[in-house]
Amino acid sequence: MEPVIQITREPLNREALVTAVAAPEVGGIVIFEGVVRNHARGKQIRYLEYDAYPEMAEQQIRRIVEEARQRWGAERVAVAHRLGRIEIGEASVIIVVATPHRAEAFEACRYIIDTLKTTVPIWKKEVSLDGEAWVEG
Amino acid sequence: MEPVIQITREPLNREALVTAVAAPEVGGIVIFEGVVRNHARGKQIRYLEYDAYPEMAEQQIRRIVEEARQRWGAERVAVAHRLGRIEIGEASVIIVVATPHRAEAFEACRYIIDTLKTTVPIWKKEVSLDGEAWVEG
Amino acid sequence: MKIRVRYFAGLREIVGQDAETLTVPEGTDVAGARALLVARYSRLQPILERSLCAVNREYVPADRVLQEDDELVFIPPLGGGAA
Amino acid sequence: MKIRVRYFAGLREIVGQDAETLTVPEGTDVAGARALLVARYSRLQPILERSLCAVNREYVPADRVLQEDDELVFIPPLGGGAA
Repeated sequence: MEPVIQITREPLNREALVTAVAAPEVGGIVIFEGVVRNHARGKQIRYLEYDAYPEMAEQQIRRIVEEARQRWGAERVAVAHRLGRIEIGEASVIIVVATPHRAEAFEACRYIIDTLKTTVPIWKKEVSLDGEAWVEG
Repeated sequence: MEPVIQITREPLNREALVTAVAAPEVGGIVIFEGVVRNHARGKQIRYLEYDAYPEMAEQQIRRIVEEARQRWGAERVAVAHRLGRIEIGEASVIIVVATPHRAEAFEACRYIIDTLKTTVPIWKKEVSLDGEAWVEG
Repeated sequence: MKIRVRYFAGLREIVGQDAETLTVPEGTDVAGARALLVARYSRLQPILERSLCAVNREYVPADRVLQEDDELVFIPPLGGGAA
Repeated sequence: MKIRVRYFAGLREIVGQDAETLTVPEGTDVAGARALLVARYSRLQPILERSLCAVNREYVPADRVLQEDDELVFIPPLGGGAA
Protein backbone atom coordinates (compact mmCIF):
# COMPACT_ATOMS: atom_id res chain seq x y z
CA MET A 1 0.00 0.00 0.00
CA GLU A 2 0.94 3.66 -0.28
CA PRO A 3 2.01 4.82 3.15
CA VAL A 4 -0.35 7.06 5.09
CA ILE A 5 1.48 10.29 6.00
CA GLN A 6 -0.30 13.03 7.89
CA ILE A 7 1.01 16.33 9.18
CA THR A 8 -1.91 17.96 10.87
CA ARG A 9 -2.98 20.43 13.54
CA GLU A 10 -5.80 18.13 14.65
CA PRO A 11 -5.58 15.54 17.46
CA LEU A 12 -4.17 12.26 16.12
CA ASN A 13 -6.51 9.31 15.66
CA ARG A 14 -4.79 6.07 16.60
CA GLU A 15 -7.77 3.90 15.65
CA ALA A 16 -7.95 5.30 12.14
CA LEU A 17 -4.23 4.81 11.58
CA VAL A 18 -4.34 1.18 12.71
CA THR A 19 -7.36 0.55 10.54
CA ALA A 20 -5.51 2.06 7.58
CA VAL A 21 -2.70 -0.52 7.77
CA ALA A 22 -4.85 -3.56 8.51
CA ALA A 23 -4.86 -6.42 6.01
CA PRO A 24 -5.46 -10.19 6.08
CA GLU A 25 -1.75 -10.97 5.77
CA VAL A 26 -0.80 -8.87 8.80
CA GLY A 27 0.37 -10.84 11.84
CA GLY A 28 2.05 -8.15 13.90
CA ILE A 29 1.38 -4.46 14.44
CA VAL A 30 3.77 -2.18 16.31
CA ILE A 31 2.54 1.27 17.25
CA PHE A 32 4.76 4.00 18.63
CA GLU A 33 3.18 7.02 20.19
CA GLY A 34 5.13 10.06 21.33
CA VAL A 35 3.30 11.80 24.13
CA VAL A 36 3.84 15.19 25.74
CA ARG A 37 5.12 14.63 29.26
CA ASN A 38 5.08 16.89 32.25
CA HIS A 39 8.79 17.45 32.65
CA ALA A 40 11.92 17.64 30.53
CA ARG A 41 15.47 18.78 31.16
CA GLY A 42 14.58 19.47 34.78
CA LYS A 43 11.75 21.80 33.86
CA GLN A 44 8.09 21.41 34.57
CA ILE A 45 6.33 21.56 31.20
CA ARG A 46 3.01 23.31 30.70
CA TYR A 47 2.55 22.29 27.05
CA LEU A 48 4.50 21.92 23.81
CA GLU A 49 4.17 23.80 20.58
CA TYR A 50 5.22 22.00 17.38
CA ASP A 51 6.17 23.68 14.14
CA ALA A 52 7.23 22.12 10.84
CA TYR A 53 8.41 22.85 7.35
CA PRO A 54 5.47 20.78 6.20
CA GLU A 55 6.26 20.04 2.55
CA MET A 56 9.83 19.01 3.32
CA ALA A 57 8.78 17.08 6.43
CA GLU A 58 6.32 15.05 4.42
CA GLN A 59 8.90 14.37 1.72
CA GLN A 60 11.49 13.29 4.30
CA ILE A 61 9.03 11.03 6.09
CA ARG A 62 8.11 9.43 2.76
CA ARG A 63 11.77 8.69 2.18
CA ILE A 64 12.27 7.16 5.63
CA VAL A 65 9.22 4.96 5.16
CA GLU A 66 10.53 3.84 1.78
CA GLU A 67 13.85 2.89 3.42
CA ALA A 68 11.96 0.85 6.01
CA ARG A 69 10.05 -0.87 3.21
CA GLN A 70 13.28 -1.83 1.48
CA ARG A 71 15.14 -2.93 4.62
CA TRP A 72 12.41 -4.83 6.48
CA GLY A 73 9.72 -5.38 3.87
CA ALA A 74 7.43 -3.10 5.86
CA GLU A 75 4.69 -2.58 3.27
CA ARG A 76 1.98 -1.16 5.52
CA VAL A 77 2.96 1.98 7.38
CA ALA A 78 1.18 5.02 8.75
CA VAL A 79 2.93 8.10 10.19
CA ALA A 80 1.06 11.03 11.67
CA HIS A 81 2.58 14.11 13.29
CA ARG A 82 0.62 16.82 14.99
CA LEU A 83 1.57 20.51 14.94
CA GLY A 84 0.56 23.44 17.09
CA ARG A 85 -0.11 23.40 20.80
CA ILE A 86 -0.20 19.94 22.37
CA GLU A 87 -1.14 19.35 25.99
CA ILE A 88 0.42 16.93 28.47
CA GLY A 89 -0.77 13.40 27.78
CA GLU A 90 -1.64 14.12 24.15
CA ALA A 91 0.18 12.43 21.27
CA SER A 92 2.51 14.45 19.08
CA VAL A 93 3.41 11.58 16.76
CA ILE A 94 2.01 8.12 16.00
CA ILE A 95 3.76 5.53 13.84
CA VAL A 96 2.05 2.27 12.93
CA VAL A 97 3.82 -0.57 11.14
CA ALA A 98 2.03 -3.78 10.19
CA THR A 99 3.93 -6.80 8.87
CA PRO A 100 3.38 -10.56 8.55
CA HIS A 101 5.84 -11.23 11.42
CA ARG A 102 6.53 -9.08 14.43
CA ALA A 103 10.32 -8.69 14.28
CA GLU A 104 10.12 -6.57 11.12
CA ALA A 105 7.40 -4.38 12.59
CA PHE A 106 9.49 -3.64 15.69
CA GLU A 107 12.63 -2.89 13.67
CA ALA A 108 10.91 -0.73 11.09
CA CYS A 109 8.86 1.23 13.63
CA ARG A 110 11.91 2.04 15.71
CA TYR A 111 13.95 3.00 12.67
CA ILE A 112 11.21 5.34 11.48
CA ILE A 113 10.82 7.21 14.77
CA ASP A 114 14.56 7.42 15.46
CA THR A 115 15.28 8.74 11.97
CA LEU A 116 12.28 11.06 11.97
CA LYS A 117 13.44 12.67 15.20
CA THR A 118 16.88 13.46 13.80
CA THR A 119 16.24 14.37 10.15
CA VAL A 120 12.70 15.62 9.62
CA PRO A 121 12.21 19.40 9.93
CA ILE A 122 9.77 19.45 12.81
CA TRP A 123 10.56 21.51 15.88
CA LYS A 124 9.17 21.72 19.37
CA LYS A 125 8.98 24.60 21.76
CA GLU A 126 8.75 23.76 25.44
CA VAL A 127 6.51 26.08 27.38
CA SER A 128 7.40 25.64 31.03
CA LEU A 129 6.83 27.52 34.23
CA ASP A 130 10.18 29.28 33.60
CA GLY A 131 9.40 30.53 30.11
CA GLU A 132 9.59 29.03 26.66
CA ALA A 133 12.33 27.77 24.36
CA TRP A 134 12.76 25.89 21.11
CA VAL A 135 14.43 22.61 21.94
CA GLU A 136 17.72 21.78 20.26
CA GLY A 137 18.34 18.03 20.31
CA MET B 1 1.49 1.06 38.93
CA GLU B 2 0.42 -2.57 39.22
CA PRO B 3 0.56 -4.05 35.73
CA VAL B 4 -2.73 -4.74 33.95
CA ILE B 5 -2.88 -8.42 32.99
CA GLN B 6 -5.93 -9.84 31.25
CA ILE B 7 -6.57 -13.32 29.95
CA THR B 8 -10.02 -13.21 28.46
CA ARG B 9 -12.35 -14.72 25.90
CA GLU B 10 -13.64 -11.26 24.92
CA PRO B 11 -12.27 -9.11 22.07
CA LEU B 12 -9.33 -7.05 23.25
CA ASN B 13 -9.77 -3.33 23.80
CA ARG B 14 -6.67 -1.41 22.73
CA GLU B 15 -8.06 1.96 23.81
CA ALA B 16 -8.76 0.79 27.34
CA LEU B 17 -5.27 -0.72 27.68
CA VAL B 18 -3.56 2.47 26.50
CA THR B 19 -5.70 4.53 28.84
CA ALA B 20 -4.71 2.24 31.70
CA VAL B 21 -1.00 3.00 31.30
CA ALA B 22 -1.31 6.74 30.63
CA ALA B 23 0.29 9.16 33.09
CA PRO B 24 1.71 12.70 33.02
CA GLU B 25 5.32 11.45 33.09
CA VAL B 26 4.87 9.21 30.03
CA GLY B 27 6.72 10.34 26.89
CA GLY B 28 6.64 7.20 24.77
CA ILE B 29 4.15 4.39 24.36
CA VAL B 30 4.90 1.24 22.39
CA ILE B 31 2.04 -1.06 21.58
CA PHE B 32 2.45 -4.52 20.12
CA GLU B 33 -0.56 -6.26 18.70
CA GLY B 34 -0.51 -9.86 17.49
CA VAL B 35 -3.14 -10.36 14.82
CA VAL B 36 -4.53 -13.53 13.24
CA ARG B 37 -3.35 -13.66 9.66
CA ASN B 38 -4.70 -15.53 6.70
CA HIS B 39 -1.82 -17.89 6.10
CA ALA B 40 0.87 -19.71 8.07
CA ARG B 41 3.28 -22.50 7.26
CA GLY B 42 1.95 -22.58 3.70
CA LYS B 43 -1.63 -23.12 4.80
CA GLN B 44 -4.61 -20.90 4.29
CA ILE B 45 -5.98 -20.18 7.76
CA ARG B 46 -9.71 -19.97 8.48
CA TYR B 47 -9.36 -18.95 12.13
CA LEU B 48 -7.31 -19.68 15.24
CA GLU B 49 -8.37 -21.18 18.52
CA TYR B 50 -6.36 -20.21 21.63
CA ASP B 51 -6.23 -22.19 24.84
CA ALA B 52 -4.32 -21.45 28.05
CA TYR B 53 -3.51 -22.72 31.48
CA PRO B 54 -4.86 -19.46 32.77
CA GLU B 55 -3.61 -19.29 36.35
CA MET B 56 -0.08 -20.23 35.37
CA ALA B 57 -0.17 -17.98 32.28
CA GLU B 58 -1.11 -15.00 34.39
CA GLN B 59 1.61 -15.78 36.93
CA GLN B 60 4.23 -16.16 34.20
CA ILE B 61 3.19 -12.93 32.51
CA ARG B 62 3.40 -11.14 35.83
CA ARG B 63 6.96 -12.41 36.23
CA ILE B 64 7.97 -11.30 32.73
CA VAL B 65 6.52 -7.84 33.32
CA GLU B 66 8.43 -7.62 36.60
CA GLU B 67 11.66 -8.49 34.76
CA ALA B 68 10.94 -5.73 32.26
CA ARG B 69 10.37 -3.32 35.11
CA GLN B 70 13.71 -4.17 36.65
CA ARG B 71 15.69 -4.16 33.39
CA TRP B 72 14.23 -1.09 31.69
CA GLY B 73 12.35 0.72 34.43
CA ALA B 74 9.11 -0.01 32.60
CA GLU B 75 6.66 0.91 35.34
CA ARG B 76 3.50 1.12 33.27
CA VAL B 77 2.59 -2.05 31.40
CA ALA B 78 -0.59 -3.73 30.21
CA VAL B 79 -0.75 -7.23 28.71
CA ALA B 80 -3.94 -8.77 27.39
CA HIS B 81 -4.32 -12.16 25.72
CA ARG B 82 -7.49 -13.45 24.19
CA LEU B 83 -8.57 -17.10 24.25
CA GLY B 84 -11.06 -19.06 22.20
CA ARG B 85 -11.86 -18.62 18.53
CA ILE B 86 -10.23 -15.57 16.92
CA GLU B 87 -10.93 -14.53 13.36
CA ILE B 88 -8.50 -13.23 10.77
CA GLY B 89 -7.68 -9.59 11.44
CA GLU B 90 -8.56 -9.82 15.14
CA ALA B 91 -5.97 -9.36 17.87
CA SER B 92 -4.90 -12.34 19.97
CA VAL B 93 -2.52 -10.35 22.16
CA ILE B 94 -1.88 -6.69 22.96
CA ILE B 95 1.06 -5.40 24.97
CA VAL B 96 1.33 -1.74 25.93
CA VAL B 97 4.41 -0.24 27.56
CA ALA B 98 4.59 3.42 28.56
CA THR B 99 7.86 5.01 29.73
CA PRO B 100 9.32 8.51 30.03
CA HIS B 101 11.63 7.85 27.02
CA ARG B 102 10.93 5.71 23.99
CA ALA B 103 13.98 3.42 23.94
CA GLU B 104 12.91 1.66 27.13
CA ALA B 105 9.36 1.21 25.87
CA PHE B 106 10.60 -0.46 22.66
CA GLU B 107 13.01 -2.76 24.51
CA ALA B 108 10.57 -3.76 27.21
CA CYS B 109 7.67 -4.33 24.82
CA ARG B 110 9.74 -6.57 22.59
CA TYR B 111 11.16 -8.50 25.53
CA ILE B 112 7.69 -9.10 26.92
CA ILE B 113 6.19 -10.44 23.68
CA ASP B 114 9.24 -12.55 22.77
CA THR B 115 9.38 -14.10 26.24
CA LEU B 116 5.62 -14.53 26.46
CA LYS B 117 5.59 -16.47 23.18
CA THR B 118 8.21 -18.93 24.37
CA THR B 119 7.42 -19.44 28.06
CA VAL B 120 3.77 -18.69 28.84
CA PRO B 121 1.40 -21.68 28.63
CA ILE B 122 -0.90 -20.41 25.89
CA TRP B 123 -1.44 -22.54 22.79
CA LYS B 124 -2.96 -21.97 19.40
CA LYS B 125 -4.73 -24.30 17.07
CA GLU B 126 -4.71 -23.41 13.41
CA VAL B 127 -7.92 -24.21 11.64
CA SER B 128 -7.15 -24.23 7.93
CA LEU B 129 -8.81 -25.50 4.82
CA ASP B 130 -6.81 -28.74 5.27
CA GLY B 131 -7.94 -29.44 8.83
CA GLU B 132 -6.76 -28.35 12.22
CA ALA B 133 -3.65 -28.71 14.34
CA TRP B 134 -2.12 -27.35 17.54
CA VAL B 135 0.94 -25.38 16.55
CA GLU B 136 4.29 -26.36 18.01
CA GLY B 137 6.75 -23.49 17.86
CA MET C 1 -2.01 -40.06 47.83
CA LYS C 2 -4.08 -38.01 45.40
CA ILE C 3 -2.86 -35.46 42.88
CA ARG C 4 -4.80 -33.31 40.47
CA VAL C 5 -3.95 -33.42 36.75
CA ARG C 6 -5.26 -30.76 34.40
CA TYR C 7 -5.24 -30.99 30.61
CA PHE C 8 -4.99 -28.19 28.07
CA ALA C 9 -4.85 -27.81 24.30
CA GLY C 10 -3.89 -31.00 22.48
CA LEU C 11 -3.75 -33.04 25.67
CA ARG C 12 -7.31 -32.16 26.58
CA GLU C 13 -8.50 -33.22 23.15
CA ILE C 14 -6.76 -36.59 23.46
CA VAL C 15 -7.89 -37.28 27.01
CA GLY C 16 -11.37 -35.92 26.45
CA GLN C 17 -11.56 -34.10 29.78
CA ASP C 18 -10.25 -30.97 31.51
CA ALA C 19 -8.91 -32.57 34.66
CA GLU C 20 -8.87 -35.67 36.79
CA THR C 21 -7.64 -36.89 40.15
CA LEU C 22 -4.90 -39.53 40.11
CA THR C 23 -4.02 -41.80 43.01
CA VAL C 24 -0.29 -42.45 43.09
CA PRO C 25 2.08 -44.02 45.62
CA GLU C 26 3.95 -41.76 48.04
CA GLY C 27 7.26 -40.73 46.53
CA THR C 28 6.01 -40.75 42.93
CA ASP C 29 7.80 -38.16 40.83
CA VAL C 30 6.58 -36.32 37.72
CA ALA C 31 8.14 -38.91 35.44
CA GLY C 32 6.30 -41.64 37.31
CA ALA C 33 2.97 -39.86 36.94
CA ARG C 34 3.70 -39.38 33.26
CA ALA C 35 4.33 -43.13 32.84
CA LEU C 36 1.03 -43.80 34.57
CA LEU C 37 -0.80 -41.47 32.17
CA VAL C 38 0.85 -43.02 29.14
CA ALA C 39 -0.26 -46.43 30.37
CA ARG C 40 -3.80 -45.11 30.66
CA TYR C 41 -3.88 -43.04 27.43
CA SER C 42 -1.41 -44.49 24.95
CA ARG C 43 -2.06 -41.68 22.44
CA LEU C 44 -0.54 -39.23 24.92
CA GLN C 45 2.92 -40.73 24.59
CA PRO C 46 4.37 -38.67 21.70
CA ILE C 47 3.04 -35.35 22.99
CA LEU C 48 4.08 -36.02 26.59
CA GLU C 49 7.61 -36.73 25.40
CA ARG C 50 7.75 -33.21 23.97
CA SER C 51 6.06 -31.55 26.94
CA LEU C 52 7.44 -29.62 29.87
CA CYS C 53 6.02 -30.23 33.34
CA ALA C 54 4.49 -27.80 35.80
CA VAL C 55 3.59 -28.48 39.41
CA ASN C 56 1.48 -25.89 41.18
CA ARG C 57 1.97 -23.45 38.28
CA GLU C 58 5.77 -23.62 38.22
CA TYR C 59 7.94 -25.39 35.67
CA VAL C 60 9.69 -28.35 37.34
CA PRO C 61 12.10 -31.11 36.24
CA ALA C 62 10.75 -34.63 35.67
CA ASP C 63 12.36 -35.94 38.86
CA ARG C 64 10.34 -33.59 41.03
CA VAL C 65 8.66 -35.68 43.74
CA LEU C 66 4.92 -35.08 44.03
CA GLN C 67 3.02 -34.22 47.18
CA GLU C 68 -0.59 -34.74 48.17
CA ASP C 69 -2.92 -32.30 46.34
CA ASP C 70 -0.28 -31.12 43.89
CA GLU C 71 -1.61 -29.74 40.61
CA LEU C 72 0.29 -31.40 37.76
CA VAL C 73 0.13 -30.06 34.22
CA PHE C 74 2.06 -31.17 31.17
CA ILE C 75 2.86 -28.22 28.93
CA PRO C 76 3.05 -29.22 25.26
CA PRO C 77 5.32 -27.12 23.06
CA LEU C 78 4.21 -23.51 22.75
CA GLY C 79 3.47 -22.52 19.20
CA GLY C 80 3.41 -18.80 19.21
CA GLY C 81 6.90 -18.28 17.89
CA ALA C 82 6.21 -17.04 14.40
CA ALA C 83 3.60 -14.33 14.69
CA MET D 1 17.59 37.26 -9.33
CA LYS D 2 14.92 36.52 -6.76
CA ILE D 3 14.81 33.67 -4.27
CA ARG D 4 12.19 32.76 -1.73
CA VAL D 5 13.19 32.38 1.94
CA ARG D 6 10.84 30.71 4.41
CA TYR D 7 11.20 30.83 8.19
CA PHE D 8 10.14 28.26 10.76
CA ALA D 9 10.27 27.80 14.52
CA GLY D 10 12.86 30.01 16.23
CA LEU D 11 13.83 31.76 12.99
CA ARG D 12 10.27 32.81 12.32
CA GLU D 13 9.99 34.29 15.79
CA ILE D 14 13.20 36.31 15.33
CA VAL D 15 12.37 37.53 11.83
CA GLY D 16 8.72 38.11 12.61
CA GLN D 17 7.44 36.73 9.34
CA ASP D 18 6.88 33.39 7.59
CA ALA D 19 8.62 34.15 4.34
CA GLU D 20 10.13 36.83 2.16
CA THR D 21 11.61 37.30 -1.28
CA LEU D 22 15.29 38.17 -1.46
CA THR D 23 17.03 39.71 -4.43
CA VAL D 24 20.56 38.38 -4.75
CA PRO D 25 23.26 38.56 -7.46
CA GLU D 26 23.55 35.68 -9.95
CA GLY D 27 25.96 33.09 -8.60
CA THR D 28 25.10 33.68 -4.95
CA ASP D 29 25.44 30.51 -2.92
CA VAL D 30 23.64 29.50 0.28
CA ALA D 31 26.45 30.90 2.43
CA GLY D 32 26.13 34.23 0.62
CA ALA D 33 22.40 34.37 1.23
CA ARG D 34 23.01 33.51 4.88
CA ALA D 35 25.48 36.42 5.19
CA LEU D 36 22.90 38.71 3.68
CA LEU D 37 20.28 37.59 6.18
CA VAL D 38 22.67 38.05 9.11
CA ALA D 39 23.37 41.59 7.88
CA ARG D 40 19.66 42.24 7.82
CA TYR D 41 18.72 40.44 11.09
CA SER D 42 21.73 40.38 13.39
CA ARG D 43 19.89 38.26 15.97
CA LEU D 44 19.81 35.42 13.43
CA GLN D 45 23.56 34.93 13.56
CA PRO D 46 23.90 32.36 16.37
CA ILE D 47 20.99 30.21 15.23
CA LEU D 48 22.01 30.33 11.56
CA GLU D 49 25.45 29.10 12.53
CA ARG D 50 23.87 25.99 14.00
CA SER D 51 21.37 25.48 11.16
CA LEU D 52 21.40 23.15 8.18
CA CYS D 53 20.31 24.46 4.80
CA ALA D 54 17.61 23.19 2.47
CA VAL D 55 16.96 24.30 -1.08
CA ASN D 56 13.72 23.21 -2.67
CA ARG D 57 13.09 20.80 0.22
CA GLU D 58 16.43 19.00 0.07
CA TYR D 59 19.35 19.36 2.44
CA VAL D 60 22.26 21.05 0.62
CA PRO D 61 25.78 22.17 1.52
CA ALA D 62 26.47 25.86 2.12
CA ASP D 63 28.32 26.22 -1.19
CA ARG D 64 25.26 25.27 -3.18
CA VAL D 65 24.72 27.98 -5.83
CA LEU D 66 21.20 29.37 -5.88
CA GLN D 67 18.95 29.64 -8.90
CA GLU D 68 16.07 31.98 -9.67
CA ASP D 69 12.94 31.03 -7.69
CA ASP D 70 14.74 28.64 -5.37
CA GLU D 71 13.07 28.06 -2.00
CA LEU D 72 15.72 28.49 0.70
CA VAL D 73 15.11 27.35 4.27
CA PHE D 74 17.53 27.27 7.19
CA ILE D 75 16.82 24.29 9.43
CA PRO D 76 17.71 24.98 13.07
CA PRO D 77 18.70 21.97 15.16
CA LEU D 78 15.91 19.43 15.60
CA GLY D 79 14.99 18.91 19.19
CA GLY D 80 12.99 15.75 19.19
CA GLY D 81 15.76 13.49 20.36
CA ALA D 82 14.77 12.73 23.88
CA ALA D 83 11.13 11.69 23.79
